[in-house]
Parts: sequence; C-alpha cells; structure tokens
Amino acid sequence: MISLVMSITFTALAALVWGLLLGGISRMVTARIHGRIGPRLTQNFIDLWKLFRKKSSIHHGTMFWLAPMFRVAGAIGVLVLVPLVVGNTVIVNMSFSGDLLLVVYFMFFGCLGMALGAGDSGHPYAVIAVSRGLAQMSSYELSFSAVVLVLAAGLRTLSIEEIIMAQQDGILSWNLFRYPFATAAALITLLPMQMAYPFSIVLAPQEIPIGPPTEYSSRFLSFMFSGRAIFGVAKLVLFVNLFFGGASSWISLLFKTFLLYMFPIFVSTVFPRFRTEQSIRFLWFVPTSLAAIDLLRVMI
Amino acid sequence: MSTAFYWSIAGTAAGLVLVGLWGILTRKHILRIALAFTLADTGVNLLLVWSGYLPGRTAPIVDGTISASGITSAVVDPLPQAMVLTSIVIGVAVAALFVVVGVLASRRTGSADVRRMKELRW
Amino acid sequence: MVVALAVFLPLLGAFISVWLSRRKPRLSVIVSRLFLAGGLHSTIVLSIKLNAWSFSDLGNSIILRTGVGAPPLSINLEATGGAVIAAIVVYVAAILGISRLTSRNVKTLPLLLSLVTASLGLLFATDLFNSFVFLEIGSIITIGLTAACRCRRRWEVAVKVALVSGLVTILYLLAIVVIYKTTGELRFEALGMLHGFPALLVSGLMLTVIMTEIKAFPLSGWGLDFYEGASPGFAGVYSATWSLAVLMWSAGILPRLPIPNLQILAWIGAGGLVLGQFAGFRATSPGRMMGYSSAAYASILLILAGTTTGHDYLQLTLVLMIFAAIAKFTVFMLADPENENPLKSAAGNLLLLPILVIAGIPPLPVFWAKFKLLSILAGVSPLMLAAVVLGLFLEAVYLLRLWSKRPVRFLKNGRLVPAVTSLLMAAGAIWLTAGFWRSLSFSGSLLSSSTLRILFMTVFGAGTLLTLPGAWNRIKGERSYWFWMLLSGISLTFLPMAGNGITFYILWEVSAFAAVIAVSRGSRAAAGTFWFAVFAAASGFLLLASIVLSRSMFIAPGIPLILVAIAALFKLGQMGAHLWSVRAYSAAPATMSAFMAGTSSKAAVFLLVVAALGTGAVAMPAGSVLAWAGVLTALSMAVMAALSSDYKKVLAYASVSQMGYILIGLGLASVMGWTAAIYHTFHHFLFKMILFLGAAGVIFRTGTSDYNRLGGLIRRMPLTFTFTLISVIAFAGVPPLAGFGGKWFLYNGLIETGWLPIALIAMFASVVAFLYAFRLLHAVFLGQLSTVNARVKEAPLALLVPQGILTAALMLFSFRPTLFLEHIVPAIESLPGLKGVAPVINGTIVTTPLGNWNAWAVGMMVMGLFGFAFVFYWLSGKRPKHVGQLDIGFAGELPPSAEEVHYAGNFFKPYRRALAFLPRIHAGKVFSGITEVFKIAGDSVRAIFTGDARTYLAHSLIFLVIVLIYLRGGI
Amino acid sequence: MIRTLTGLIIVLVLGAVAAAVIPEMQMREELQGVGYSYVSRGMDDTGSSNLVTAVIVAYRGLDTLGEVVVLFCASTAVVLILTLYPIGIKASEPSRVVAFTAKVLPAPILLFGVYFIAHSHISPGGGFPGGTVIASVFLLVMLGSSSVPDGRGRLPAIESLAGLSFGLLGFWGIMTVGQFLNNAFLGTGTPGTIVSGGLIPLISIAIGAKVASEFSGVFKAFRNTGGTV
Repeated sequence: MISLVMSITFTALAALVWGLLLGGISRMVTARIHGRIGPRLTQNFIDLWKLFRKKSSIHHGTMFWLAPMFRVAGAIGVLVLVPLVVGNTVIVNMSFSGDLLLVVYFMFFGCLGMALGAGDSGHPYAVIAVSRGLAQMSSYELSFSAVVLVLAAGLRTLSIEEIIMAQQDGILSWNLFRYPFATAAALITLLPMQMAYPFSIVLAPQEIPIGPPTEYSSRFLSFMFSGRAIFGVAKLVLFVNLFFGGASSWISLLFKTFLLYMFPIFVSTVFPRFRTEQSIRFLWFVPTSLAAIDLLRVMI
Repeated sequence: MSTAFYWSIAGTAAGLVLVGLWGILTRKHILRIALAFTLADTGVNLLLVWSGYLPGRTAPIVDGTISASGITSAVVDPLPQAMVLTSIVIGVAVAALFVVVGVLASRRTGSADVRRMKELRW
Repeated sequence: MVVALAVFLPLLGAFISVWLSRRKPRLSVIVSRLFLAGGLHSTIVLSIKLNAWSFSDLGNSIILRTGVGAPPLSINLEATGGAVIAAIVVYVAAILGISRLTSRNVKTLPLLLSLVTASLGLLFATDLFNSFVFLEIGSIITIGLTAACRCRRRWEVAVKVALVSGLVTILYLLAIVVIYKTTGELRFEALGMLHGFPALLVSGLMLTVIMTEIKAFPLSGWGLDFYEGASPGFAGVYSATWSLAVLMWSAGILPRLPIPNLQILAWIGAGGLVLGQFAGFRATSPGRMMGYSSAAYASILLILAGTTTGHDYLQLTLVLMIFAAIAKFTVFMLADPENENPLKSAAGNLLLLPILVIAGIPPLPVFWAKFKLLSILAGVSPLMLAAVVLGLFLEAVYLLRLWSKRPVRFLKNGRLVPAVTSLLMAAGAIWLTAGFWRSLSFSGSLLSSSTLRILFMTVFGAGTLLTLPGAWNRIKGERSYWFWMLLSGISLTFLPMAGNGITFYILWEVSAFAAVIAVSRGSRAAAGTFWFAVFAAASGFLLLASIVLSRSMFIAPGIPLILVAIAALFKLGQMGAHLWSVRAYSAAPATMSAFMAGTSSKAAVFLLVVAALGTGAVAMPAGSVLAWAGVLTALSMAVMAALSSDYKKVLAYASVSQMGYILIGLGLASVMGWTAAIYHTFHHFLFKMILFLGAAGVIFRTGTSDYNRLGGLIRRMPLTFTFTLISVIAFAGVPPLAGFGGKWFLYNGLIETGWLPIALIAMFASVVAFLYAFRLLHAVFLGQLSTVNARVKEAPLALLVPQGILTAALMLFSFRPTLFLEHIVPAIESLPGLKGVAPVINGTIVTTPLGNWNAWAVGMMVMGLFGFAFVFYWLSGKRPKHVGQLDIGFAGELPPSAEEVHYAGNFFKPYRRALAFLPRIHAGKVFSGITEVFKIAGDSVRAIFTGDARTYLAHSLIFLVIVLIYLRGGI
Repeated sequence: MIRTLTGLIIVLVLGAVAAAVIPEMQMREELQGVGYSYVSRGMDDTGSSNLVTAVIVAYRGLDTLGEVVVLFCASTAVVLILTLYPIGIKASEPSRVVAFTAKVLPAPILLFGVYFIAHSHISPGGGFPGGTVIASVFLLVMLGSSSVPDGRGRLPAIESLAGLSFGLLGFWGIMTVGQFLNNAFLGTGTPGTIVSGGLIPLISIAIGAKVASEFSGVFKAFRNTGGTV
C-alpha cells in the first residue's frame, strides 16, 4: 500500500516535471519558429511556483472550487492507469486495474471537472469555450474510438500491457507499422487532445482576455496548470504504449514522448485555426476514414 | 287464362318495384322520392298478394257459398292477405312520416333537392 | 307471463303516457319510469330464471306463446339468455336516458317507451314477418325522435334515415315474399328450408338488409351521418336500445342464412373493418367517430358469424355488443347538450373508461371477447387476423384521439349516468375476468431464471415505491395521478410473475394505459398523451397478435417474434417511436416521467428477454437488426438531447438513447452482451430515476423546465445538484461510477462478436452523451442564478429521500459492482442458447477475454487522489471568499442581468452547424408521412360516403347486386 | 348522368334477377304450408268465419299489435314534429258543397265504419279499415269548418284507452291460458254470428278505435299547425 502511494507520488511528480519541461521546450521552439527568442526553459516552473505561492482570495462556488481537484485527480489517474516502462516491476502503479477502455473513459473525468468549474464561474465565455471543447472532444473521440477498436480487435485484447507486449518483436511489430492508418488517425486526434492548432478552438476564448483560466487565478490556476502538464504526459505515454512499441527503459520513454510531443508543436506553428464546425467536421471524417481502413482490414 | 294473369301480376309488381327503385336512385325532389317509394311499396304489396294467389279461388271468408268441409280447395291463402294489410298500414305510416319530415326538411334547407342535404358526409 | 311483462309493460306505459303527457307531464315521466322499472324487474327475473349471468348457457330460453295455436301458425317470443341480458341493457339505458330525452319535450315519452318494446320484441323475435313489424317500429321512432331534437342538422338526418329504412322495408318484404312463396312459413327456421335460386336471392336480400340495418361498412353511410347529426342524447339511447337490439337480432339471423360457405361473412366483415376504420381514422367529428366505431362492431359481428358457432358465438356477440352499447351510451350521455358541438365538450376523463371499453383494453369486458375472437381467427386465417388487428388498432387510434382532444369541462349534473354505466362496465370487467381467471397464470414461468425475475421485480417495485411520494407534489395544472401511477406500477411489478402470454398481456396493457391516464393528468399533457396512447395501443395490438398467433407457447419464432420485437421497440421508444416517449416524458407530470423513463421502460426489456428466451431464438439473425436499431437510436437521440433545451426533453431523449445500448446488448445474444444489457438496465433504472426525480424537484420549485430560465440552482438546491451530478457522471460512463461498467461489457461483447461498426457508433454515441450531460448540469445548476429563482427552496423531501436512497445504491454498486455481478452473471450464464464466454469474477476484479476491470481499485484510487488534492488544497493557507454571481471578469464591462449572462440556449451551436450537411430526418415527419398515407387511404375510402342519401341507397343496392353475383358464382 | 347510369344499371341487373327468379315461383294449385292449416283449422280454432281476420287478430295477433304500435308511433311522431315545427298552411274557408257534405255524410259513414269493425270476424272488414273509415268522418267534419280543433281534445284519451285495452286483452290471454293475445279462452261461439270468434270483436273494436283516433290526431295536427303559423 505504502509502496503504491510512493510509486504514484513519484510518477506524478516526474510527470509534472517532464510536462513542464516539455511545455518550456515547446514555448522555446515556437518562439524560434516565429523568429523570437522566447522564454527560458524553466519559465513554466517559475510560473507554477509563483502561482502556487499566491493565495486565491475569491472563488465562485463549490464546483468552481472543486474543479482543479478534478483536474489533478483526473490527470494523475490516467497516468497511473497506464504502464510506463515495460518490464519495470517497481513502478507499475494501477496499470492492472483496468484496460484501455477504462483509460479512455477516465480521460473524461478531468475534462468534466474543468467544465463544471468553468460553468460554476458564471462566466458565459468560459462556458462557450467548454461547449466548443466538448463538441470537438466528442468529434475526435469518434476517430479515437475507431483506433481503439482497431487495436482491440486486431490484437484481441484491451489490456494496454498486452498491447505493448505484442509490439516487442522489433520495430516492425509496432502498431505504427502494423496499423499505419489507425496510427495516422490517432496522431491527428493527438492534435486536438493537446489543444494544438488548427484545433485550438478551446483556447480561443482565452485570447479575448476572458475564459476559463481567467476566472481562475493564483493557486487555483497552479493546480490546473500542473494538472494539464501531467495529463499531457499521460496522453503521450499512452500513445507511445499504443503505437510506438512502448518504452523498454526510462530513457526510451522520455525520448519517445519527447518526439511525440514535438509533433503537435510543429503542426501547430504552421497551421492557422479552424472554425469550430470545420474542426468538428474534419475530425469526423478525415481521421475516422483513415482508421476505418484499418478497421476494415481487421474485420476482414 | 289464370296462368297468364298470374305471370302478368308478377311482372307488373316486379316492374313497379324496379321503377320505384329507379326513381329512388335518380330523382332529386324529395317528394318524388317519396312517391317512388310508395310505388315500390305498392309493387311489393302486390307481390305479397300474388304469392298467395291460387287459380280460381275466392276470398278466405266462410259464408254461404263455401262449405266448411271443402274450404281448403275453395279459398286462397289468408296469410299473405293478412301480411299485405299490415304492410300497407306500415307503408302509410312511413309515408306520412316521410312526407312530414321531407316537407319540413325542404322548408329548412330552402330546397326540396336531396342533393342539398349533404352537409353531413365523410 | 314474465316475458310478456318485460316486452309489453313499456308499451302499456306508452299508451298511457300519450294521454298523460298532455295533462300531467311530470306525472307521466314518473309513471313511465315505473313501467320501465317494472319491465326491468321482469327482465332481471328472467335472467335469473335462465341463469344467464354465468354467460355460459346463453341458449336456454323461456318461450311466450301468442295468439292461437302454436308456431308456425302463431308467433312465439323466445327470451334466450343472451337476449335477456341485452334486454336489461336496453332497460337500463332507457331509464337512464329518459330524463335527457324528455327534458325538453315530454311528448317524446311514448316514442321512447315504444322503442323499448320494439327493441325487446326484436330481441325475442322468432318470426320473420314479426321481426319486420318491430323493425318498422324502430325505424319510425328513430326518424321521429331524430326530427324532434333540436340539432341543427336533424332534418337531413331524418330524411336519410327515412330513405334508408324505406329501402330496407322494400328489400325485406321482397325476401319475405320469396321465403313464404317457397317454404310456406315465416319462422326463422324457414331460412334453412330454402334451396337453389330462392336461397341465393334471400341470402343476398337478407344480408343487404342486415348490413344496412347494423351499419356495417360499406353500408354504414347513413349510420355515420345519424351519429354525427342526431342529438347526443338520442344517439346514446338509440345505440344502447335499438341498435343493440338490431345487432342481436342480426346475430340470430346471420348464421341461419342459406349461404353455403358462411366464412364469406367473415371476409366481408374483415374487409369492411379495415376499410371502414381507415375511413374512421379521418373522422373529425366525435359523433362520426362513434359512428365508425359502431360500424366496426357491425363488422366484428359479421366476422363472428363467419367464423364461430354455437356457444362461442352467442357468448362473444353478447359480450361485445352489450358492453360496446353501454360504453357508447355513456360517451353520448357525457356530451353537453347545451354545447354547439356537443360531444366535443364531453365531460373530461369520465370519457376515458367507455372509450377504453370500446377499444377493448384489458381487463375491461370487451377485451376478453376480442381476445377470444382473435385467438379463433389465428386458427382461421392469419390474413384475416392481420386485417382485424389493423382495423381494431385504427379504431383505437381515433377513439383515443376523441378522448385526448376533449376540453376538460364537467357537466354540472348528470353524473348519475356515468356512475351507473361505469359501475356496469366495471362489474362486467370483474365478472369476465373472474370467468377467465383460470386461464391466467402467475407462476412466473415465462422467465426461468428467478434471479432475473427478482431483479426485474425489484426494479419495478422499487421504482414505483420511490416515485410514489413525489406524486403528491403537484405543480399548478396537474391533477392527482398517484393512483394511476401506482396501478401502473403494481401491474408492472407482477409482470415478471406472469406465467403465460395472456396474463403478461393484461398486466402489460393495464400498466400502459394506467400510465396513459397518469400522463394525461399533467398540466400540458394534451400534446404528449395522444401519441403515447397510440403507441401503447400499437404495441399492445402487436403483442396480442403475436400471442394469439403463437398459441400454446408465449412467443413462437417467426412472425410472432418479429411482432413482439416491434412491440418492444415501440415501448422502448426506439427507431422513431421516440416520438411518443419524448413527448410523453416531457408532457407528463414530472414524477410520472421518472416512473416511465426509469421504471416502466424496463418492461420492454423484460419482454425482449422473455421473447428471446421463450423462442429459443436468442441467436436470432434479427439480433443484428436489433443492435443496429439500438445503436442508431442511441446516436441520433444523443445528438437530439445535446441540441434541445428543455430539461425534461433532454432527459427523455437521453432515456431513449440509453435504451439503445440495452438493445445492442440483447441483440448480441452472447453472455457478455446480455450481461451488459442487464447491467445497464439496472443501472439505467438507478440513475435515470435520480435524474428525473431531480428534474421533478427543479420543476416543482421553479415551475419551468426551460434551460434558458433555469441556471445557478446549485446555490439553492445543493442536494439535488449533488444527486444529479453523481447520476450524470454515472450515465456518461465516466469511471469510477457505475455507468462505465455497462459500456465496458458492451464493448467487450461487441469486439468479441466482431461487430466493430456498431461498437464504433456506440462509442461515439456515448461521447455525445457527455455533451448533453454537461449541458444539463450547466444549464440547470451552474451558470447564473436567475432572479426569478433567487428564492426557490431545496426540493421537497418526498423527492430528495428517494434520490438519496437511489444515489446510495448507485454509489454502492459503482464501487462494488461485483456485488451485483456475482448474482447476475451466473444467472445469465445459465440461460439457454447464449453464446460466448462469461466474464470471470474474482474478488473485486472482473476479467473478460479482452481485458479487466477492478472497479474497487479504480474507485479507491480516484477517491484517494481526489481526497489528496482536496486536503492538500484545503490545508494550504487561507480560504478564498465566495463572491457574488455577477462578480466576473467581463472585459471591463459591468455584466448585465443574470438572465442575460447565463449561457444555456443555443449550446453546441457549432455542432448544429457541423451537422447541417445531414438531411433532416424527423421521426415526426416519418410518422406524419405514415399518417398521411393512412389519411389518403381513409380519404379515398370515405369518399364513397358522399352525404347524398341516394348514394347510400345505391350502396345497398350495389352491394346486393355484387353479393348475388358472388353467390351465384359469376354472371 | 353517372347517377342515372348507375341507377339504370342497378335496376337492370335487379330486373334480370327478377326475370330469373320469378319463373322459379311456379303458380301452385293447392294451399301449402301454414296457409293450408289456417284455412283448414281457422274456424275451429278462432271461431271467426273471416279467415283473414282470424290470421290478423288471432293467430298473428302479435303482428297486429306491432302494426298498431307502428301507426301509434308514426302518428305520435307526426304530431310531435308538427307541434314543434309547424308547417304553416292556412286553413281556407270550406266551399259550400264541402260544408254541406260535411253535415250530411258523417252519420252514415260513421255507421258504416262501426259496422265494418263489428262484423270484421264474419264478413270482409276489420279494425283497420273500419278505423280509417271513422277517421275519414273526422276529416270530413274538419274540412267542413275553418275552425281549429281544440288542442286538449279527447282524442289522446281515446287513443290511450284503445291501446291499453288492446294490450290488456293480450295480458288477459296470458293470465287465463298462458298465451299472449289468445282469443279463444272465452269460447269461440258459433261461427258466422256476431257474438263469436272469442275476443276477436273486442280486439277489432280496440284496433278500430285506436286507428281512428290516430288518424284523426294526425289530421288534427295538420290543421293545428295550419292555424298557428
């Protein structure tokens, strides 16, 4: 029990650090592509520390208050449900308590909390953002579901552990090569998951300087910040496990997640933003059709 | 002779009924329809009487000319006559009522044309 | 002696009253009543002597000889058991109707009394010519009393009745001429002595006469006009006296007709029933609807004459005709004579009982006869059965429309009539149900697994009990409905105990129509009730048809199974049938919606389970059809729910959508699929009840279910919010709460079977569920609290306590689903015919071939993480202050009113825009399309009733010609 | 046009039917069925030498009672309707011929009517024709004057009484021999004499009175409405 708690704590902290680092890198890379110098690599740590030290003095209601907890709990939950390193028996966390379906559905937990908090803030634009975000989420979940089905039906398992195990016979056994179309679809869905352009419509209301994070300040915001960082890492790990053969060591995990993280960053710096309904339609049709090709293969 | 009489009555009666039915189906004036009915009714009554007809016999009333013993070969069937009496009275009753209703109906609708009386339909 | 008194006492009264009514009008009414009472007494004495009340020896009779000598010379009146019971109805109707008929003119008394004598004479008649005389009396009185009323269109009606009865007179006399000429006598038996051409002619003539007199389609034109145009008072008395007598008389003649193959009568009846009821479907005037219904009963009489004989025939005709007569009488008597369009003002819900009686809803008396008739028809010809079922359904539809359209207005006086007749109908129901008691069974043998039986009974019983307290909190405009809800719930609770098809059907229908009534008592029920009732009737008739077709088994494979599946889909609101469920759920009183969505919709699941098992057809190829139906409904309804902005409507759509998952699970026909279905059934019950009860509380306190006028209620109704939140998380399928389990089993089953496209759509639908789930929480409880609702209180305890109980159960089963699964899985595994492997339960872990799920661990982890974050935050420094709801960053502006800031309408607008490429398929449009087809059919059928009296005469004559040609076997 | 054609077709087809069926109804030479029994037993059973009356009043008395009721109902209905909704024909002053005839003829006609009724069982005649004859007296008298008959006349009383007595005579039969409208329980007397035929003369009288009063009532109703509107 204690070892489990320690393992989870370690994983969460490590993911937080890694997430913040990746965030810093992304800010740097983006700045370079834009031709700016950009912030320091540690800027995110500084921001988080600053926010955490400041005390929130107002809140808008119970759900508003609870939303950051939802966010953090949801993010760590996803993280600990996913196996990290193949063969590592020390840090296994809760990865045997559920399968891929559980992880996919549990990803909603944090989103729901966020959405509820935004709703409770009483701010109409916050809710507009939520409405867009949910609409888009439901759209990319369609193709992501297709991908999940391809994996589950193709490998005859829903267990992430077994999915990883099935990819251990060299690089060609990776699902990336076994199911290239599904992987492509999954990579496309990774973009909206990471709120990258051209699917960054949830962020749009933030740019008019009102939106979910605006009502949240200081310590509330620091929670959301860290939740988002951990959640991002959790998703990356999940993708690595599903398509890129999992990680045989910590180094490989860091390396693979880093590469994967760069993908949305590169895409988002060169693409403009979709309108919401364009995004929705794109996500309905393009990645789903890709995944459908593999789905058909699996079925036949 | 009596055979010809027999068939001619039948033919007349049937003809009356048919003419009456034709009138019922094609006339528009409500009192003409009533008349057509009476015509058909008369035809039917005639048929009723005809159905009891026996050649060369007299009315089924026992009086001096008929002996009680030979009565069965002397008189016609009394039942159709009884029935026709009833039928005539009923015909009269229905006709009276029909005329009253028809007259009042044409007063109310302003016309004796049955085609005007189809507010209720479908 | 008694027979003579029964028949002729009213006549003596008539002779007296013709004089007395001019001198002492009041006295004459009293005297007439006395005479009628005397006659009634005599008929009752007769009925006791004949032991008619057992409804089993209806052929027994007491004979009154008249005149001199014996038949065939003289005429007998024969009081058979059936005729005597009909005579009692005649008397009761006359006694009850007398005040209505004479209220304006006491001089109608002799006519009314003579009508009673004529009716009894006809009922007891044994002689053709004698019948003719009585028929004429009836016609004359009908004409006279029609013309004497003060309805606007009395003359038209009187002329039409007169013309038709004139024609009937002629045709009948022609028949008598032929009969007498050929056989030499006039008793009914003479009909049997005919041979050859006269037989043919007489058959044609008599059939035309009878069908015109009983107003069987297509010779019913005049009858329709009569019921529409005559005064409701007289139409009522007419239908329960004269019309009843004519029907019973015809019932006596029809089997004696010298037709070689009597079954042709049944075909004429069945065809007339379908076509006539298509026409009736289009009727708008209530009187006309009653006319069409009466044509339906005439057609049924023909069907009976063509297919049944002996005891069955006597019993069925009697039961059908007398109860329909009583019911029709009641309907007409409830009409307000002072109203311009009298039947439209008929007194509210009192109208329902007679209408349900006519429509033949169990356990009301007519049902038993219709059931027996259908069982007989199932053995004669499935085509005829289909025709009859369709006809009866169409009849039920317009009758229900008649009921649902009435404005609610009670007669000031005249409650006596409905009271007495309702008593009669109820007594009939009890009496007949008792008679059929032995055919019912409560052994529960339809579903062999006692675990599942107990599960369903728990759902039904608990659902009823938990919604019941809420039924006392009614908002303005709702009338008391708890009784009907309770009735519906009790029948549901016994549903799993049903041991055979008929028992099941009765419980099913009682529950459905009790629910219809309960819904109709909502404040804005008019819109929802009608379609609800129509679909309830449709699924009822389908079920009934499949039961009679299946004979000994409950459900046989093949067509009966398909019918049952459609019935269940209707009940579940799937595949376009959501039309009713959405309307009804949103129109019903709020607690009633909870009951229906949470509890009674599970009856259809039960039906499907039973049907699939009973036929051994669990591995049916139709399974994939079922699954596709389910998944498409799940998706489309989820989208509808996300896009609509009415609290109850959203819940309604959501309910239908969730039912889709259950269908998929059942369609899988594997252990995994069924586990998913049963699991979801139970949990859907839990969380949908919580949701709807929460909605009931909100609506009860705020009086609205419009998203735009709600919002911010978390501050006023925190408990309701908490319960709703938990159930929303549960049904959205977010772990760690229970909804996830159902989906997990379902996808496991789908992947196992290889139905990937269905799995994909189902997954998508479940994500869309997330949309409306959030929208619901936000629009009602979050956002800005409107000033109107600033002072609302927490929901009443009667709603909160059940929600609390349900939430506790939900939480328990969320964290320890194995408590539930370890009973259910073995039960499902033991069912015959299911394929696939069962999930393995090991402690708190559930394992399938594909994956595993440890709800307890996940739950503990989430609670731990959440608790940790919470405590961490709580302990770290000072608490923030709660600010007012409008203290938000608003781009430097002052936010306007809360109502304007609250964003609830037009939610997911981009979604709507993204969907714009789809063709809009409205179920409403589909059904109005079907309705349109029906309407066109109805219009083309009823075009023959041109309103011209001569057309009606032509109908009779054309019919005569056709029958003659048919009987001759060609031209 | 269509209507005429349809009518013609229907009538033609029915005519064909008639043409087919009538030749099947061959003329008989002898009485058959119940007709034979009526003729052979009628006088013994009923004591009436007029066999038609025997059938009408005795054997098939029930039909006749019904027939009376038909007439009763029709007249009640006509009177009722005309009272409620008057037609509005003005009564014109009678011509002198009519007025004179109306003074002279009533008595003989009345006598004839009474004879008709009273001898119905022994000679051609009967309650119905007799009653009609008597009613014609009433009509004649009414035509002979332009006055409107009194609305509260005795006609309804006669109507009531006649009807009641017919009905009660029927019940008398039940109470004595258990057969409704039986005429023979008092003994049938010698056929051919006035006092014979059991109850037949009594019933005939009742019928006559009934029919006369009914028809008179109808005539009166027409005249009544003529005056009021």
